Amino acid sequence: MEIFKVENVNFTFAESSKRALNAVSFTIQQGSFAVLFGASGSGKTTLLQLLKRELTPNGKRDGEIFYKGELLEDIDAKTLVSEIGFVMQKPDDQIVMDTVWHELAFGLENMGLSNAQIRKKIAEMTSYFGMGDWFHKKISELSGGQKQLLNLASILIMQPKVLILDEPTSQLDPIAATEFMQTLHRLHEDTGVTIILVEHRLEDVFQFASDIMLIENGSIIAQGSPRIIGQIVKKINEHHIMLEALPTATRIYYGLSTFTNESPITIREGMEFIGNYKNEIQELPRNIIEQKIDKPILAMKDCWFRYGRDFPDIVKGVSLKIQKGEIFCILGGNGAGKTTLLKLLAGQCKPYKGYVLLHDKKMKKYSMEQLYKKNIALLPQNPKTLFLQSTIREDYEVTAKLIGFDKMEASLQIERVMKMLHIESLMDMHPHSVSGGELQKIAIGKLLLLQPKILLLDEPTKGIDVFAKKQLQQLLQQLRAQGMTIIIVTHDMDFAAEIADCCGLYFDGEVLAIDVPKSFFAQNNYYTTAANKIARQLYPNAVTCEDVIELCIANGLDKK
Amino acid sequence: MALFKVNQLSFCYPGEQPLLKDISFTIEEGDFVVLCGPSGCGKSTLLRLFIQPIAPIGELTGDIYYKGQELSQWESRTLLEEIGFVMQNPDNQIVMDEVMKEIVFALENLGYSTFEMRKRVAEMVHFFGIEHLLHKKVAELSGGQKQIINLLAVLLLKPRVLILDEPTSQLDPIAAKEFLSILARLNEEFGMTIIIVEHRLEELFAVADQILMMDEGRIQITGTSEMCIRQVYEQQNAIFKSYVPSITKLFMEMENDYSQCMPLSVKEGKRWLATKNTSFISKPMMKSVAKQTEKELLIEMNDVYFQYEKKGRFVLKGLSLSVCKGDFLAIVGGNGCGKSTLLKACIGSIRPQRGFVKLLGNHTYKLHSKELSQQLAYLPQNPQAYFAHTTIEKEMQEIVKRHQISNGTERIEAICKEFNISHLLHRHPEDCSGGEMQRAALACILLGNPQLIMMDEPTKGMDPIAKQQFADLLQNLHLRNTTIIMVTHDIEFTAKVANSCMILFNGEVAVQGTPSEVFTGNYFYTTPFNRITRNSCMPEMLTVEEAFDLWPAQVRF
Amino acid sequence: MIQTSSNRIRRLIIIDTGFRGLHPLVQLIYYTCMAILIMLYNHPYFLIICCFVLIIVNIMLDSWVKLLKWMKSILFLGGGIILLNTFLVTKGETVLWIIGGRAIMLEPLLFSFITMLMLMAILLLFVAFNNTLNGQKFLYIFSSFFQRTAFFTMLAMRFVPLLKMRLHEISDVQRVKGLSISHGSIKERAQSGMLFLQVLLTWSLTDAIDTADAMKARGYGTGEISKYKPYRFIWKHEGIIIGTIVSLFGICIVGLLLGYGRLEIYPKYNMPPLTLVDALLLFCITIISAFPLIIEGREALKWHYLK
Amino acid sequence: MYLKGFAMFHPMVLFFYFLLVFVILLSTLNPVLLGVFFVSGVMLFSLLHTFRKTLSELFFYLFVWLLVTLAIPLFHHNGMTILFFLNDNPMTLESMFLGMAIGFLIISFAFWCKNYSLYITSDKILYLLGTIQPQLAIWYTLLLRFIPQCKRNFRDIQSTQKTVGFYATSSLFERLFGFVKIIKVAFLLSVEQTFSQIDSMKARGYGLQKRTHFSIYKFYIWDCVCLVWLIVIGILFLLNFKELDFYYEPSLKALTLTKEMSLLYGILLSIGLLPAMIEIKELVKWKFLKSKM
Repeated sequence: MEIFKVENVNFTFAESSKRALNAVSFTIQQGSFAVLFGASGSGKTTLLQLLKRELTPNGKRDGEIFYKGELLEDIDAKTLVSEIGFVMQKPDDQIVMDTVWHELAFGLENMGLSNAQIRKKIAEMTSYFGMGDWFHKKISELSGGQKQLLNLASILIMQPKVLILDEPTSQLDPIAATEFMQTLHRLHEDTGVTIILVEHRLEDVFQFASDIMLIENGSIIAQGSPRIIGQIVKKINEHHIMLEALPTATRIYYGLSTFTNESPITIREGMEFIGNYKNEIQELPRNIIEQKIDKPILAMKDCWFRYGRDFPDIVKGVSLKIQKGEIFCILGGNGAGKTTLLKLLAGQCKPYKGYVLLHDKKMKKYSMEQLYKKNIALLPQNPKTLFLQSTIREDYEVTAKLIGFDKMEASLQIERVMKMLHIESLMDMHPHSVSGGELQKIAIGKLLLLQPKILLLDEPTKGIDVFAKKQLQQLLQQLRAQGMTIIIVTHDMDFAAEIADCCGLYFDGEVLAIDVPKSFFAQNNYYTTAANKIARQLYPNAVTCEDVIELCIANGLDKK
Repeated sequence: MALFKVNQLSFCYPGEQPLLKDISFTIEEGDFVVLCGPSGCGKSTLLRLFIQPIAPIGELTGDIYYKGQELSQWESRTLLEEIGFVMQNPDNQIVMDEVMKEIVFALENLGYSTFEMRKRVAEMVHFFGIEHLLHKKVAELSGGQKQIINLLAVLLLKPRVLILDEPTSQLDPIAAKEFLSILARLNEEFGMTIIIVEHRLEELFAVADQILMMDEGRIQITGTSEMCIRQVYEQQNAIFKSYVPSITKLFMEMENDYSQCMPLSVKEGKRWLATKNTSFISKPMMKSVAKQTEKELLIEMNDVYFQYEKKGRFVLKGLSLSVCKGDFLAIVGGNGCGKSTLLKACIGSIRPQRGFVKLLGNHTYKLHSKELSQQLAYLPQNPQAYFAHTTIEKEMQEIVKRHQISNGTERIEAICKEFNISHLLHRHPEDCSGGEMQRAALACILLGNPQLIMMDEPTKGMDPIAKQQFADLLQNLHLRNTTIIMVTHDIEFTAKVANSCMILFNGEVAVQGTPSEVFTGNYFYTTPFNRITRNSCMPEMLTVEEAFDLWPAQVRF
Repeated sequence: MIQTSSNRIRRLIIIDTGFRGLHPLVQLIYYTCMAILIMLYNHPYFLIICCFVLIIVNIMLDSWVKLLKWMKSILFLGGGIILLNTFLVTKGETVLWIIGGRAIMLEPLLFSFITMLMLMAILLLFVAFNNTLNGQKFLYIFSSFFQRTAFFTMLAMRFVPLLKMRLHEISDVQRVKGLSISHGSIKERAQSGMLFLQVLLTWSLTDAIDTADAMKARGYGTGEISKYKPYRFIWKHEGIIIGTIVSLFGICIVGLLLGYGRLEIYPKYNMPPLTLVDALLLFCITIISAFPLIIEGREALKWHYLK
Repeated sequence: MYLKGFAMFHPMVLFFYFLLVFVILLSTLNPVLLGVFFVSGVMLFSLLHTFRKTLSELFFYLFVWLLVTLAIPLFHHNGMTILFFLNDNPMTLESMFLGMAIGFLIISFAFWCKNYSLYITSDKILYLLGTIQPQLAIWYTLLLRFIPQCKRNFRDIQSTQKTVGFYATSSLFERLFGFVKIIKVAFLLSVEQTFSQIDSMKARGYGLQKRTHFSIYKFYIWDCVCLVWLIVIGILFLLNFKELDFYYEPSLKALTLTKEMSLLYGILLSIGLLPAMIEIKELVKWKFLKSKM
């Protein structure tokens, strides 16, 4: 029986005139695992919020939403609260209490349960999730992944029938994200709870999902099982941007053929599928950019850093050279280090042993002004911290003034940047009110006003959708073409594989194995892109989806 | 092309019955193979034959091909790197005292450079996300973590095949699930071939590509999980029936058209049940709980506090509990909730910092071992700790002597018959398999017919058959009005045997009651079968057996 | 954020800063040099200075609590030596005074005093050694000289906790069975103790078989063994330090060979005035012994200025 | 979470205990009481911290003490016995004593505050609040999480702004202005977070009905005993306040140690030493257990 039934719902926010949702209608069966995806700003979140009555934003809504066959409005608040659970995007922002056990108890307290009942529920929950050892911890001591797990647990403890998650993993690093998804899957298997999930990274969700919905500016344009969703989207538009969001295996499949039977979705299936291609040609005739070995623009000579005298070393004797005009990616897992390394490169921290060379001159010797005016620019992990003014335009103007442009030139520069990034429409908004991808863009815009020679980016792809990612990628390549040196610290292997000229693996305070992406990922056995995992038996050097597709086409099918 | 090809393989240890009798099968690259069978049927031996360096000595006929070539033809180094092996007991395989040293151990042996090691460790660690473990001492890790470390150590050699011998038998359910999910990922994402011996097949049936069911040194049944199960039921093979997940059992027993797909997981089970909307006989009374009041109190705990070191947290925290004569109490709970500590307190090997533990009214930690041994008996987690003498017979005689039991020899014979361990009497305990040892230990314990038995994780690493027998045994002990306290992770087992049970949670009692009371309410911490039956057309129940007698007649054919 | 997190880390692992942060080899060299020098030099000036510096070193490496514990015993011992030596030994010529018809000589007094100083210095060194160069590091250096021995030491270190754990379990179980080492007559206790050991042995052995298999399965003894090096040796840094220490040490030894820095007590004690060379040697020794101080100081300054 | 020894008592009891201590400490300047609480406070502190730390603390407070003792007479000239004149201000013995007393008061107060903060942690305060008024507790926690959040944001923004021209201006005014801006934005960010926290509160049914309040604290018999004991002493103290009260000028009150007075002092001392005693018992017990295990 269907647990949710949405009949052509329209929604418009109070302040805006444009419809956030129009004529959305779908049904969700009990015990199914539904995944929504779509570009950010397409109204996914709004839709979810409509399903969770307490969170419904104020605005005008028509059309009906049925929960278990009766109107959402008619059900009494208490059942609704406990039966529909909602997990939000940011781990930190939904934790209310300051200790784990209290956070778990919170919901039940609101339900007015007795102490004994609460204790029992908490007990079984922690036993199930194996949280026993961090049960007494303070929230501030938890890692992002743990926080999100805690959120999940503190929702589940109210025994919901439906679980709604809004991009739960977008703020997590890949490992934590995968773990979270595994947990979610296990939960679904064990308890058969209905799950409605909005997600950008479909790679590890797809195999669990029972049906997929693609939502585009306010209406659901495609709906179907994971294996056929691709076709449906393709029918609508051959090169729909959201095809990029599909798992690698699927993308390769559609890249290679227009077969109409079911597509592979897991890596393993991908391997089997690739298996019927020949592998005579291992290499693609590519014009590899020859590494011009001139003086490095930025170099580290074994640098050691820690945050205080009796703290552990975070950077342990890193030395690396970064050539002018290349895109250098520093990859690595979660935990302390990568960001610190970037700070060292940006001159925000000073190594206590070793030194950083910028244009063959020690970093120490530069004044703040020399360093940050027309020289180095750093995009922090949270771009919001870049903006002080109330609108983006103001902020840009202030920055321009600071660089020392006169009115005339300032406006010219701002124009240039706007054109470059297509952010004309955003200029008069408040910096905090734009979506993740857009924020990323305007932040880079602001940095570009400073006309840096070196651009440092900290986790630029965190929590942004495929579309924004593609744009960012193009932008960075464009900048590189203009001779800018770009250094990126990221978890996102696929992104790195796409754009980097050079990758380094950061581990335990050292940068190991600096190499061009191709051989970098080819050497790695476990820490490598999905495409490479799929293809490594046949074409060990193919690291991106495109490589694989081209190679396959070049080789052709294996007759036998 | 087949990765492994075994044909007419047979093997016997020198001067014994042949253990493996012409076994032949093939394993494709990238398969997930599960090998199961009752303990002592030669699974482990078969596995070890694949690993050159530790292959058992004995006469071996038939041959094993690896990638089309005789196993013996390959040079040892390649085999070492390409075939990884993980064993049963996490503790016994760890060589070094620090995690980092431990995982690079193999690399060191094969003479890799430090840089290469660091690189491999780095990418591995990034894949599994275990930075926080790297610099720890091995002694600080939990069992699950240890086993994962073992796996990593093997994976660092970039093997093509993983061979695992009951890797999860020593772990608690959560850790086991985690471990298995890692295996599944390895198989999914790297197409790694995995050959695993397991007893707990609930999760594995869903992921396995091929299942080899083995008994008496022969491969009885093979095929995909679904095929296997069907065959099992066609042959009415009692041994392998016990391996089948509960919901599937119900399906096979009750479903009259086999056409529809067989439910292997809870989710599928729910779906299947949803199709049946038949009226059920209303639930009968649960196992009657005897009144606590008029029975004499055996063990009494009054809010007990205990911690192992000064700054450490309390392992027992205001725990109160009372066990009366004739109870069968099962204590369940997550890791580190203080279950084992509680037992320790009961047998008085620790002294609580606050509160008291009394056995028949006197403090346990004061009791002399003589008196203690008259009162109660304790079956430890690993029975190796139990046997103090060279043969089981000696052990038993010793006990007879200690308890001044008249007609000792008859007793011994009787008990041996009951536990059918007569053939083991003259063996050294260490020569018996785990299950046998357990049974022997229990027999010894019962010789002194104690009024109170305590058991720590008795079902750990037992195969389903043995478990079934064990359950029956416990039950008729209970009928004989013996008091039993059992600490376990195995909820299904608990639901089957115990008549009262409690969930322990960080050092205090969270819930106590009859299994049905405790578990049916629960959402997560309960048997899979209960999860299936919850808000379905069936009344909530814990075990499939209940379902059998509740199943409406008109459906049965 | 970072503060809190690394605070947590700090609680988990001992952070090696300053002298501890150096490559273990350097530390080892320092300690050996010091030990040798202390052994050889018996001139009170030198010893006194060594002791003084080493005390500061110990305080610096905050091991002074341990130190105090030891100090008591050492002072007691020293006092004992002095008394005995002075009262029993009658060698020497300069008579200080006469007690009960026994001549108390200066020489034995002096001699025992020096011995005491030496003992003290060695002890100080030892304490410092103990809490800078922990087992791991020592083993690390050790293993680069004696591969196998070190390896087996590690094995042992791994198995000690295991054995402990097992012994606990066994004693629990057997206690309930009625065997215990805490009650009953000596004979019984002894017997049960033997039984315990027997059980422990059989158990551990059977498990050790597994371990051996695991090792074999991971290619132990298949050929040349490489070694994982957790500590990095940077010539520019560690090299220089070693260089200085060793050269200073050399100077001191040469000085010794030339006969400085020792004073002969028996038969007749005579204290030669401090020559320039003595002063030089004194200086060298002070530098060597103060090495940890220098390094720590440098560190401290650096952080002071980084802030 | 430090939950051993004295901290094992129920938060309520702890709270009352410290309340009583502070009341007694602050209500009189009785030298004996001051001495009692100074000693017991320092003792407790040294039990909970390393010997080294205690020393350094004491050293610091010694200066404070001297300062106060000297400062008071300088500005406060009542008192009979005049010692000498400092630029024709009389320095009196009484005010000297008063200074000392106040110095002691401050020190012992400081130490007791340290102990207090160690025993009554935020989640205990939370519990206490919760029992009185659940809503209050929640807002308190929100605040608890809000402030550090604010701080962190401030730090982040500042460090980023440094790279995009916060350095540039040299004029103090603009810097100040910038700071204000940064604070504003930091605050804004934190507020955004708080809003979504409130959302998640609503999503979990906050304010639907009267909340219950889950706690991991139990009220044991010994808590009860302790509480009664505290109350008794409180009453005793109030009854004998007259005798206990002490004045320094015009001339020192005579300190008469009658039998019952000394008994009273003894009782008050017992209050002061209670936690220390318990901690010591703990220590001893562990010594003993060590030898057993």
